[in-house]
Amino acid sequence: MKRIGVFVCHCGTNIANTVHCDQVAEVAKDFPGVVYSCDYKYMCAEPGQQLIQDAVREHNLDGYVVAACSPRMHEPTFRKCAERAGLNPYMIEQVNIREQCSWVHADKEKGTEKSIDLLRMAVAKARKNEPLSSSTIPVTKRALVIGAGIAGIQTAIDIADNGFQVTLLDREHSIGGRMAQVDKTFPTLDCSACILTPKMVEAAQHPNIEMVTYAEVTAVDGFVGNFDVTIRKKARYVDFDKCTGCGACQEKCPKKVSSEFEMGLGPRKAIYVPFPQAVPNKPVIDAEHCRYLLDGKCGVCKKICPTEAVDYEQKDEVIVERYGSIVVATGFDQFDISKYEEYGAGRYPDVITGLHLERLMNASGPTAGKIKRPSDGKVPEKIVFIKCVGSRDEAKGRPYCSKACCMYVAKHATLIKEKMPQSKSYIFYMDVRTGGKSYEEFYKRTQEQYDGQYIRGRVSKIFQVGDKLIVRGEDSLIGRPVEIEADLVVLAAGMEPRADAVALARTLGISYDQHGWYTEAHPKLQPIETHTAGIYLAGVCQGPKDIPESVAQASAAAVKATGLLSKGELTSEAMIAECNEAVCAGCGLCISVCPYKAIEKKKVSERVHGQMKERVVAVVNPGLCQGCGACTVNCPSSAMNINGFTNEQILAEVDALCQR
Amino acid sequence: MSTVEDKKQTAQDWEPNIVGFACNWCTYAGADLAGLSRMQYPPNVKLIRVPCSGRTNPQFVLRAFQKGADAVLVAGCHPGDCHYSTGNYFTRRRYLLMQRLLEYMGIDPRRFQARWISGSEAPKFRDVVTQMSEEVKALGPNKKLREEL
Amino acid sequence: MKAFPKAKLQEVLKTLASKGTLYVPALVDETHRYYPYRADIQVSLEQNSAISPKEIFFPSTEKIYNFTAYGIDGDYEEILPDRTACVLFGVRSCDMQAILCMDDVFLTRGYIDEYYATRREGATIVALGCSKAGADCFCSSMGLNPVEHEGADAQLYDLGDYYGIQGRTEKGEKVVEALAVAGLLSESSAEVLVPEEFVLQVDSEGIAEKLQAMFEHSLWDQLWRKCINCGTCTYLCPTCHCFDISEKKKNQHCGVKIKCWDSCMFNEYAMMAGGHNPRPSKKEKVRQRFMHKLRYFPERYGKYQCTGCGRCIAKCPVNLEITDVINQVREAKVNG
Amino acid sequence: MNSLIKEMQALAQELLASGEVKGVFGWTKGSRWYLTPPLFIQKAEDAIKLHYDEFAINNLTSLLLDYRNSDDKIAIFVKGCDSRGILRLIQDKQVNPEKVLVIGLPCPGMVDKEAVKDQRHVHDLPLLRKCQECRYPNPVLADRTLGDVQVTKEPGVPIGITAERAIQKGVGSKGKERYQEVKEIEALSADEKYAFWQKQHEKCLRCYACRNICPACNCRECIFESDKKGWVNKAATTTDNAFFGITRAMHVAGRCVDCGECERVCPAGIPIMKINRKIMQDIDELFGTYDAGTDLEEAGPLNHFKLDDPEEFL
Repeated sequence: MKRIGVFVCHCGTNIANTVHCDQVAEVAKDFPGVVYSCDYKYMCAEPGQQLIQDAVREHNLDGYVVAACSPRMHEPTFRKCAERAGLNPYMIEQVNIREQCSWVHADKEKGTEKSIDLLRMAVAKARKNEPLSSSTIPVTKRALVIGAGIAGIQTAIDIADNGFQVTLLDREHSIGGRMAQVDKTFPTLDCSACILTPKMVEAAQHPNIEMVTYAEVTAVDGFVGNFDVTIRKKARYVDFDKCTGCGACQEKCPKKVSSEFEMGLGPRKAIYVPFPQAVPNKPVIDAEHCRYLLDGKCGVCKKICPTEAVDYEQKDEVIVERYGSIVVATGFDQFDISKYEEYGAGRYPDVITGLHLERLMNASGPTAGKIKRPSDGKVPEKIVFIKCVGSRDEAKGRPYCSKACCMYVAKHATLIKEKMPQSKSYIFYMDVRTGGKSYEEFYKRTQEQYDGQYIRGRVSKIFQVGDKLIVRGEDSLIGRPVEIEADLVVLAAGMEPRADAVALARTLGISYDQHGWYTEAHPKLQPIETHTAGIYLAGVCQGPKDIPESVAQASAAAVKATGLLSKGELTSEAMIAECNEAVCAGCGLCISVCPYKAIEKKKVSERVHGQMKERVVAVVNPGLCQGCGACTVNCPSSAMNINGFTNEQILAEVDALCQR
Repeated sequence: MSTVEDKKQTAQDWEPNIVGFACNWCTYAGADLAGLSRMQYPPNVKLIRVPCSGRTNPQFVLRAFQKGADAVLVAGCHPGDCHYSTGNYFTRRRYLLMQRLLEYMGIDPRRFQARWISGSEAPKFRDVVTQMSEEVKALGPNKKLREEL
Repeated sequence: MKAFPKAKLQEVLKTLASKGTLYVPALVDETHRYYPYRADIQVSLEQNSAISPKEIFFPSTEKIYNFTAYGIDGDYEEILPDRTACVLFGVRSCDMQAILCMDDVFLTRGYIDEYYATRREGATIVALGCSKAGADCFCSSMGLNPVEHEGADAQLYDLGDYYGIQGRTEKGEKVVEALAVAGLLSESSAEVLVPEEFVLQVDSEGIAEKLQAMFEHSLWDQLWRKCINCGTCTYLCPTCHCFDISEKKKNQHCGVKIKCWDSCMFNEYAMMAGGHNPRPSKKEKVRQRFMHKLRYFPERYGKYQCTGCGRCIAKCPVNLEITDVINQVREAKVNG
Repeated sequence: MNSLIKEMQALAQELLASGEVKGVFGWTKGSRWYLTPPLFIQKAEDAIKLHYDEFAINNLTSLLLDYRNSDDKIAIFVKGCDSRGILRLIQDKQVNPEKVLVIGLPCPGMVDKEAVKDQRHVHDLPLLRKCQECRYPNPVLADRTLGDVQVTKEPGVPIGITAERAIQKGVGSKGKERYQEVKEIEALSADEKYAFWQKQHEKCLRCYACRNICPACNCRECIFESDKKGWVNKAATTTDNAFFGITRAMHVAGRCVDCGECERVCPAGIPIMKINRKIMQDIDELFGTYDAGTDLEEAGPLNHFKLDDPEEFL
């Protein structure tokens, strides 16, 4: 029989006012297992804790119960006090007779009676406490960053600066992501490449960063501290050690292909570097278009390559690497504007998106920075911008606001006025959202100094007449329909999760919302973590945001990731599930309800009628289990139990509370 | 054995004994907040702290009725708020069935309640507890499923 | 022979009920077992009861003592069953024989089970002769006479429209006398109806001796294959007497000890303290049941522990029939 | 019917002789005309004992649990309702699909043998109530079939050589009213409901026949096995019986395959299916119609959830 001590706290007058603490302590003496019981003014204070420690030694207690405030507040305190007294911290219980008793019941008799019941419950539970300890799991001191846009690059740099190895992985063959396609950035109008490329170079040259581009994650096994990630490196057909990046092959390659990077507005070759500042700045052969790889003809690039770097025999390579933590920074796709037939998107070449305009304005873009109409190359006079295309629109399944469009439309209007003073920009809007530092001032300047005409209203239809685009809408401020003959229409297409975002989420085992944005652990207090320990989020993959926020999240994700790695080992929760293998039938009902995928199956062998037989049982991974207890209820044979909240303990509590 | 132990059974000053299972992250915190705000409510509900409402096994509810509880409350976070992300979704399904099964067995629905009470809904905690105490006091002691020793 | 018309059964039962609690086989909520007599109860004497009368003397759940424990000192207070006299009416030969088997176990060989003894002494057993064999009965094969059994205090004979009655013991005489005083008895020379041949018959001669060499016989490897190891046969069987001790706590100091039925078919039945179980699988459990009925009990008490009441045959979910086992043992070839 | 029995015997004989399986579960002729109890044979020459008729009521699937540890392959004959038990055991990982050869049979509709037990021979044999309410007369899964029955996951009418005899006898005629009795109890007042169930739980002997015959009750060690586990007392008091009844219902909630065996084997005649059907009805209403043991891929209603599940606890 365990020797239990009972310590009833007065909490000054907070408890003593409406509970006879002395009477409670007195009655507790008769509870089975209680060998010492006293009450004192301030249990949590130094003298109180000293009193406890003395009593533990003097009466050689196995555990004790403190009747005081809420365990949510001082359970850690009394656990540390137990440790100092030489007890296992999980041998103690704290019962709440303050917030849930003395403060809420004025009647002193009833308050005392309830305190006695609650104390009897806690003693009944304490008698079934067992010493617990959290186990430690080794952590591989290496991080993986999936997606190498500005968020991924910033995360990788911060992790690397903290002295940890990090792999920066991207599906494209160069890092840079969306931001590389952007010409200028708001509100400073810095040239995007000028602020991005130094970071790309820094990432490329950082000793702690291993860049793995043109590669995809195909499987993630293991758990926090020990993720085994299977990576498929797509064949480049160019040996990067030999290639010097001279670009001769790109000139001579006969096969022209529409460049995805240029949003289809310009050509690229079958062997290509997507944009001049690409990192790594070496070409890759596009297997779907290269004549040699398709039907064995040509081979020009191999012939003229001075360092014989071209190697058609290269195959995809699959590697498995172990990482301690993973940061997901996979960015976004632009909303597919062809879903708006009413705007003629996809039919009229001059109805383009913001990113198309970025490429047209970009000096290294298809039109070397001159804004020309994709249809006939003429310089447009009147340009119409339409905002909230594929955002704030339930009909199209995109109810959310994409946050950055208002600012980049204002930026476009400003830049166009600067480049072509005689042009005129009309911007159809519902609202203008300028929620960033000096955003509002930037927007004011667009209206006042750059003659951006903002029309509050929706556009109902766009149709082509001759070489003009008739934009029919309404101006709700003056309540009249509006019609503009435009030379160019720019739709502010919203942000969408990557097409394969859900597939990656399933591979990683993280959750996602109904649109496909990855779900953070808590929308307000844990925007970086996910419910899967060791996996963090950065950038737009977690939801629409602009570059400053993405960079901020990137650095935050880096701190979270390195925080995990710096400890070298992970202490698991102590109050977690445990499977009684003798009773477990291996039915797997527990696995289906575990939110953390913390339960695996393992084979055990045992003697049955003299022969060794193998059977499957469930086993709990201490690194992942958070002790929620869902498995214990779904397990009919109650083989699963939670240490610290065992079935036997809760039954003892129910019995103690129901005593008459 | 001191007098406080044996409870008087006379009708009008009989007090119901209600067992509550409160999830540590939401309802228990809500109850604490009710205490911090010095709200007043009848002393009949005593909470057993569980890590998640998903830890509350229907067999605990049956055990409470068997050992003489007059009513049982199972309370946890609102679906979506669960600290363990999916705990209360399973609680919701299981107790939608259990609630109907208990009613089917003849237990008065007012004697078993499952409610979502978040960490900030202290007034709601007080109201649920008060309402339950008053209703059950009117109903009288629970004889059903009770163990006679 | 003294007799009373079947039509007057209710009055007979009323007079007997005035002497002490009268248990009669009755049908209540489609369950046919022995209930305390009430005027409106639906007495059912056509067939034997579905649940045996053993629960009258050896109830499935019985409080044996209250206990209190404070730290290391505690005490207990016995709860003996009440001593009021009772009359067990309508017991057939198979059940009467079963009661005698129970008496051997609970009252002989230096071990007296007080609880059983108290109930048994206070009881007067009025046996009832069968006129028609039930679908699963085979008491004649077990050496019993369905028409009468000498062990009863009083014996009723089925005379067609009348029930003949004969007192055998002093308690039985009192019953007959009480009925006579109530003017219910009259003389009848009608023939005693005897059941024609039994559907189920088996030759149980020498089975106990043959089983002594058959512990390892291959018969047991096949027998258990369809059994689901539930406790139906043992809980319906009038001679099964195994029990377990359990307890219920009122609060953390006091509680009550309970004696309750147990079954050799349950896994935990033969579980040793260290976790070893000499009868781990179904084969050993099924073998144990029939060995006990047909060999161990006869070796110890000189009579089969199966009285042919057929209740296990009627309700076994997989129709594992003791008559079939007896036949298989008879035909089994035993070398050496 | 005799041709079907001959086919069964031939198939069993061939399977055992070839060594493809080490044992065959089927039925055999019992000691009386209304009995066709289970049979397990291991030798080819015993195949002649196999029999099949309207009294082969037993669902043999729970007997497979004794072969959890064995590497032998076992063949088992299944009717429609039995096959759902196989699927239940496979989904609960208690039976390895490669270690069991399921042979599907057409079901002629089973007879209520308790009703005909005392007469010598009755010509129009009354159908078991569970067969009148049967919605899955055809096997939902089978490696082989006899009597040209088809395997189908959907509820339907009997197929195969005994089909029109089964339909004529009324198999599935009451399929729509299977929740009828549940509705009757739900209509009672709280006290009437309690009184009804109190009487049933009072009758319970705790012999565990309902648990041991049930394919969904496949734990290695049941919590009711011993009162050392602390859940319930071993004594058959009414409250402990109620605790057992209600807890078992919740354990098989969303897993019970509606085979009705628990109610049939209960020696005290407790209407256990009235509890299981109540839960099935609630599951259909709350989470969408779900028939356990018909689709191997679909997770049970208590093993997954939807964000927009009905909300009653706000």
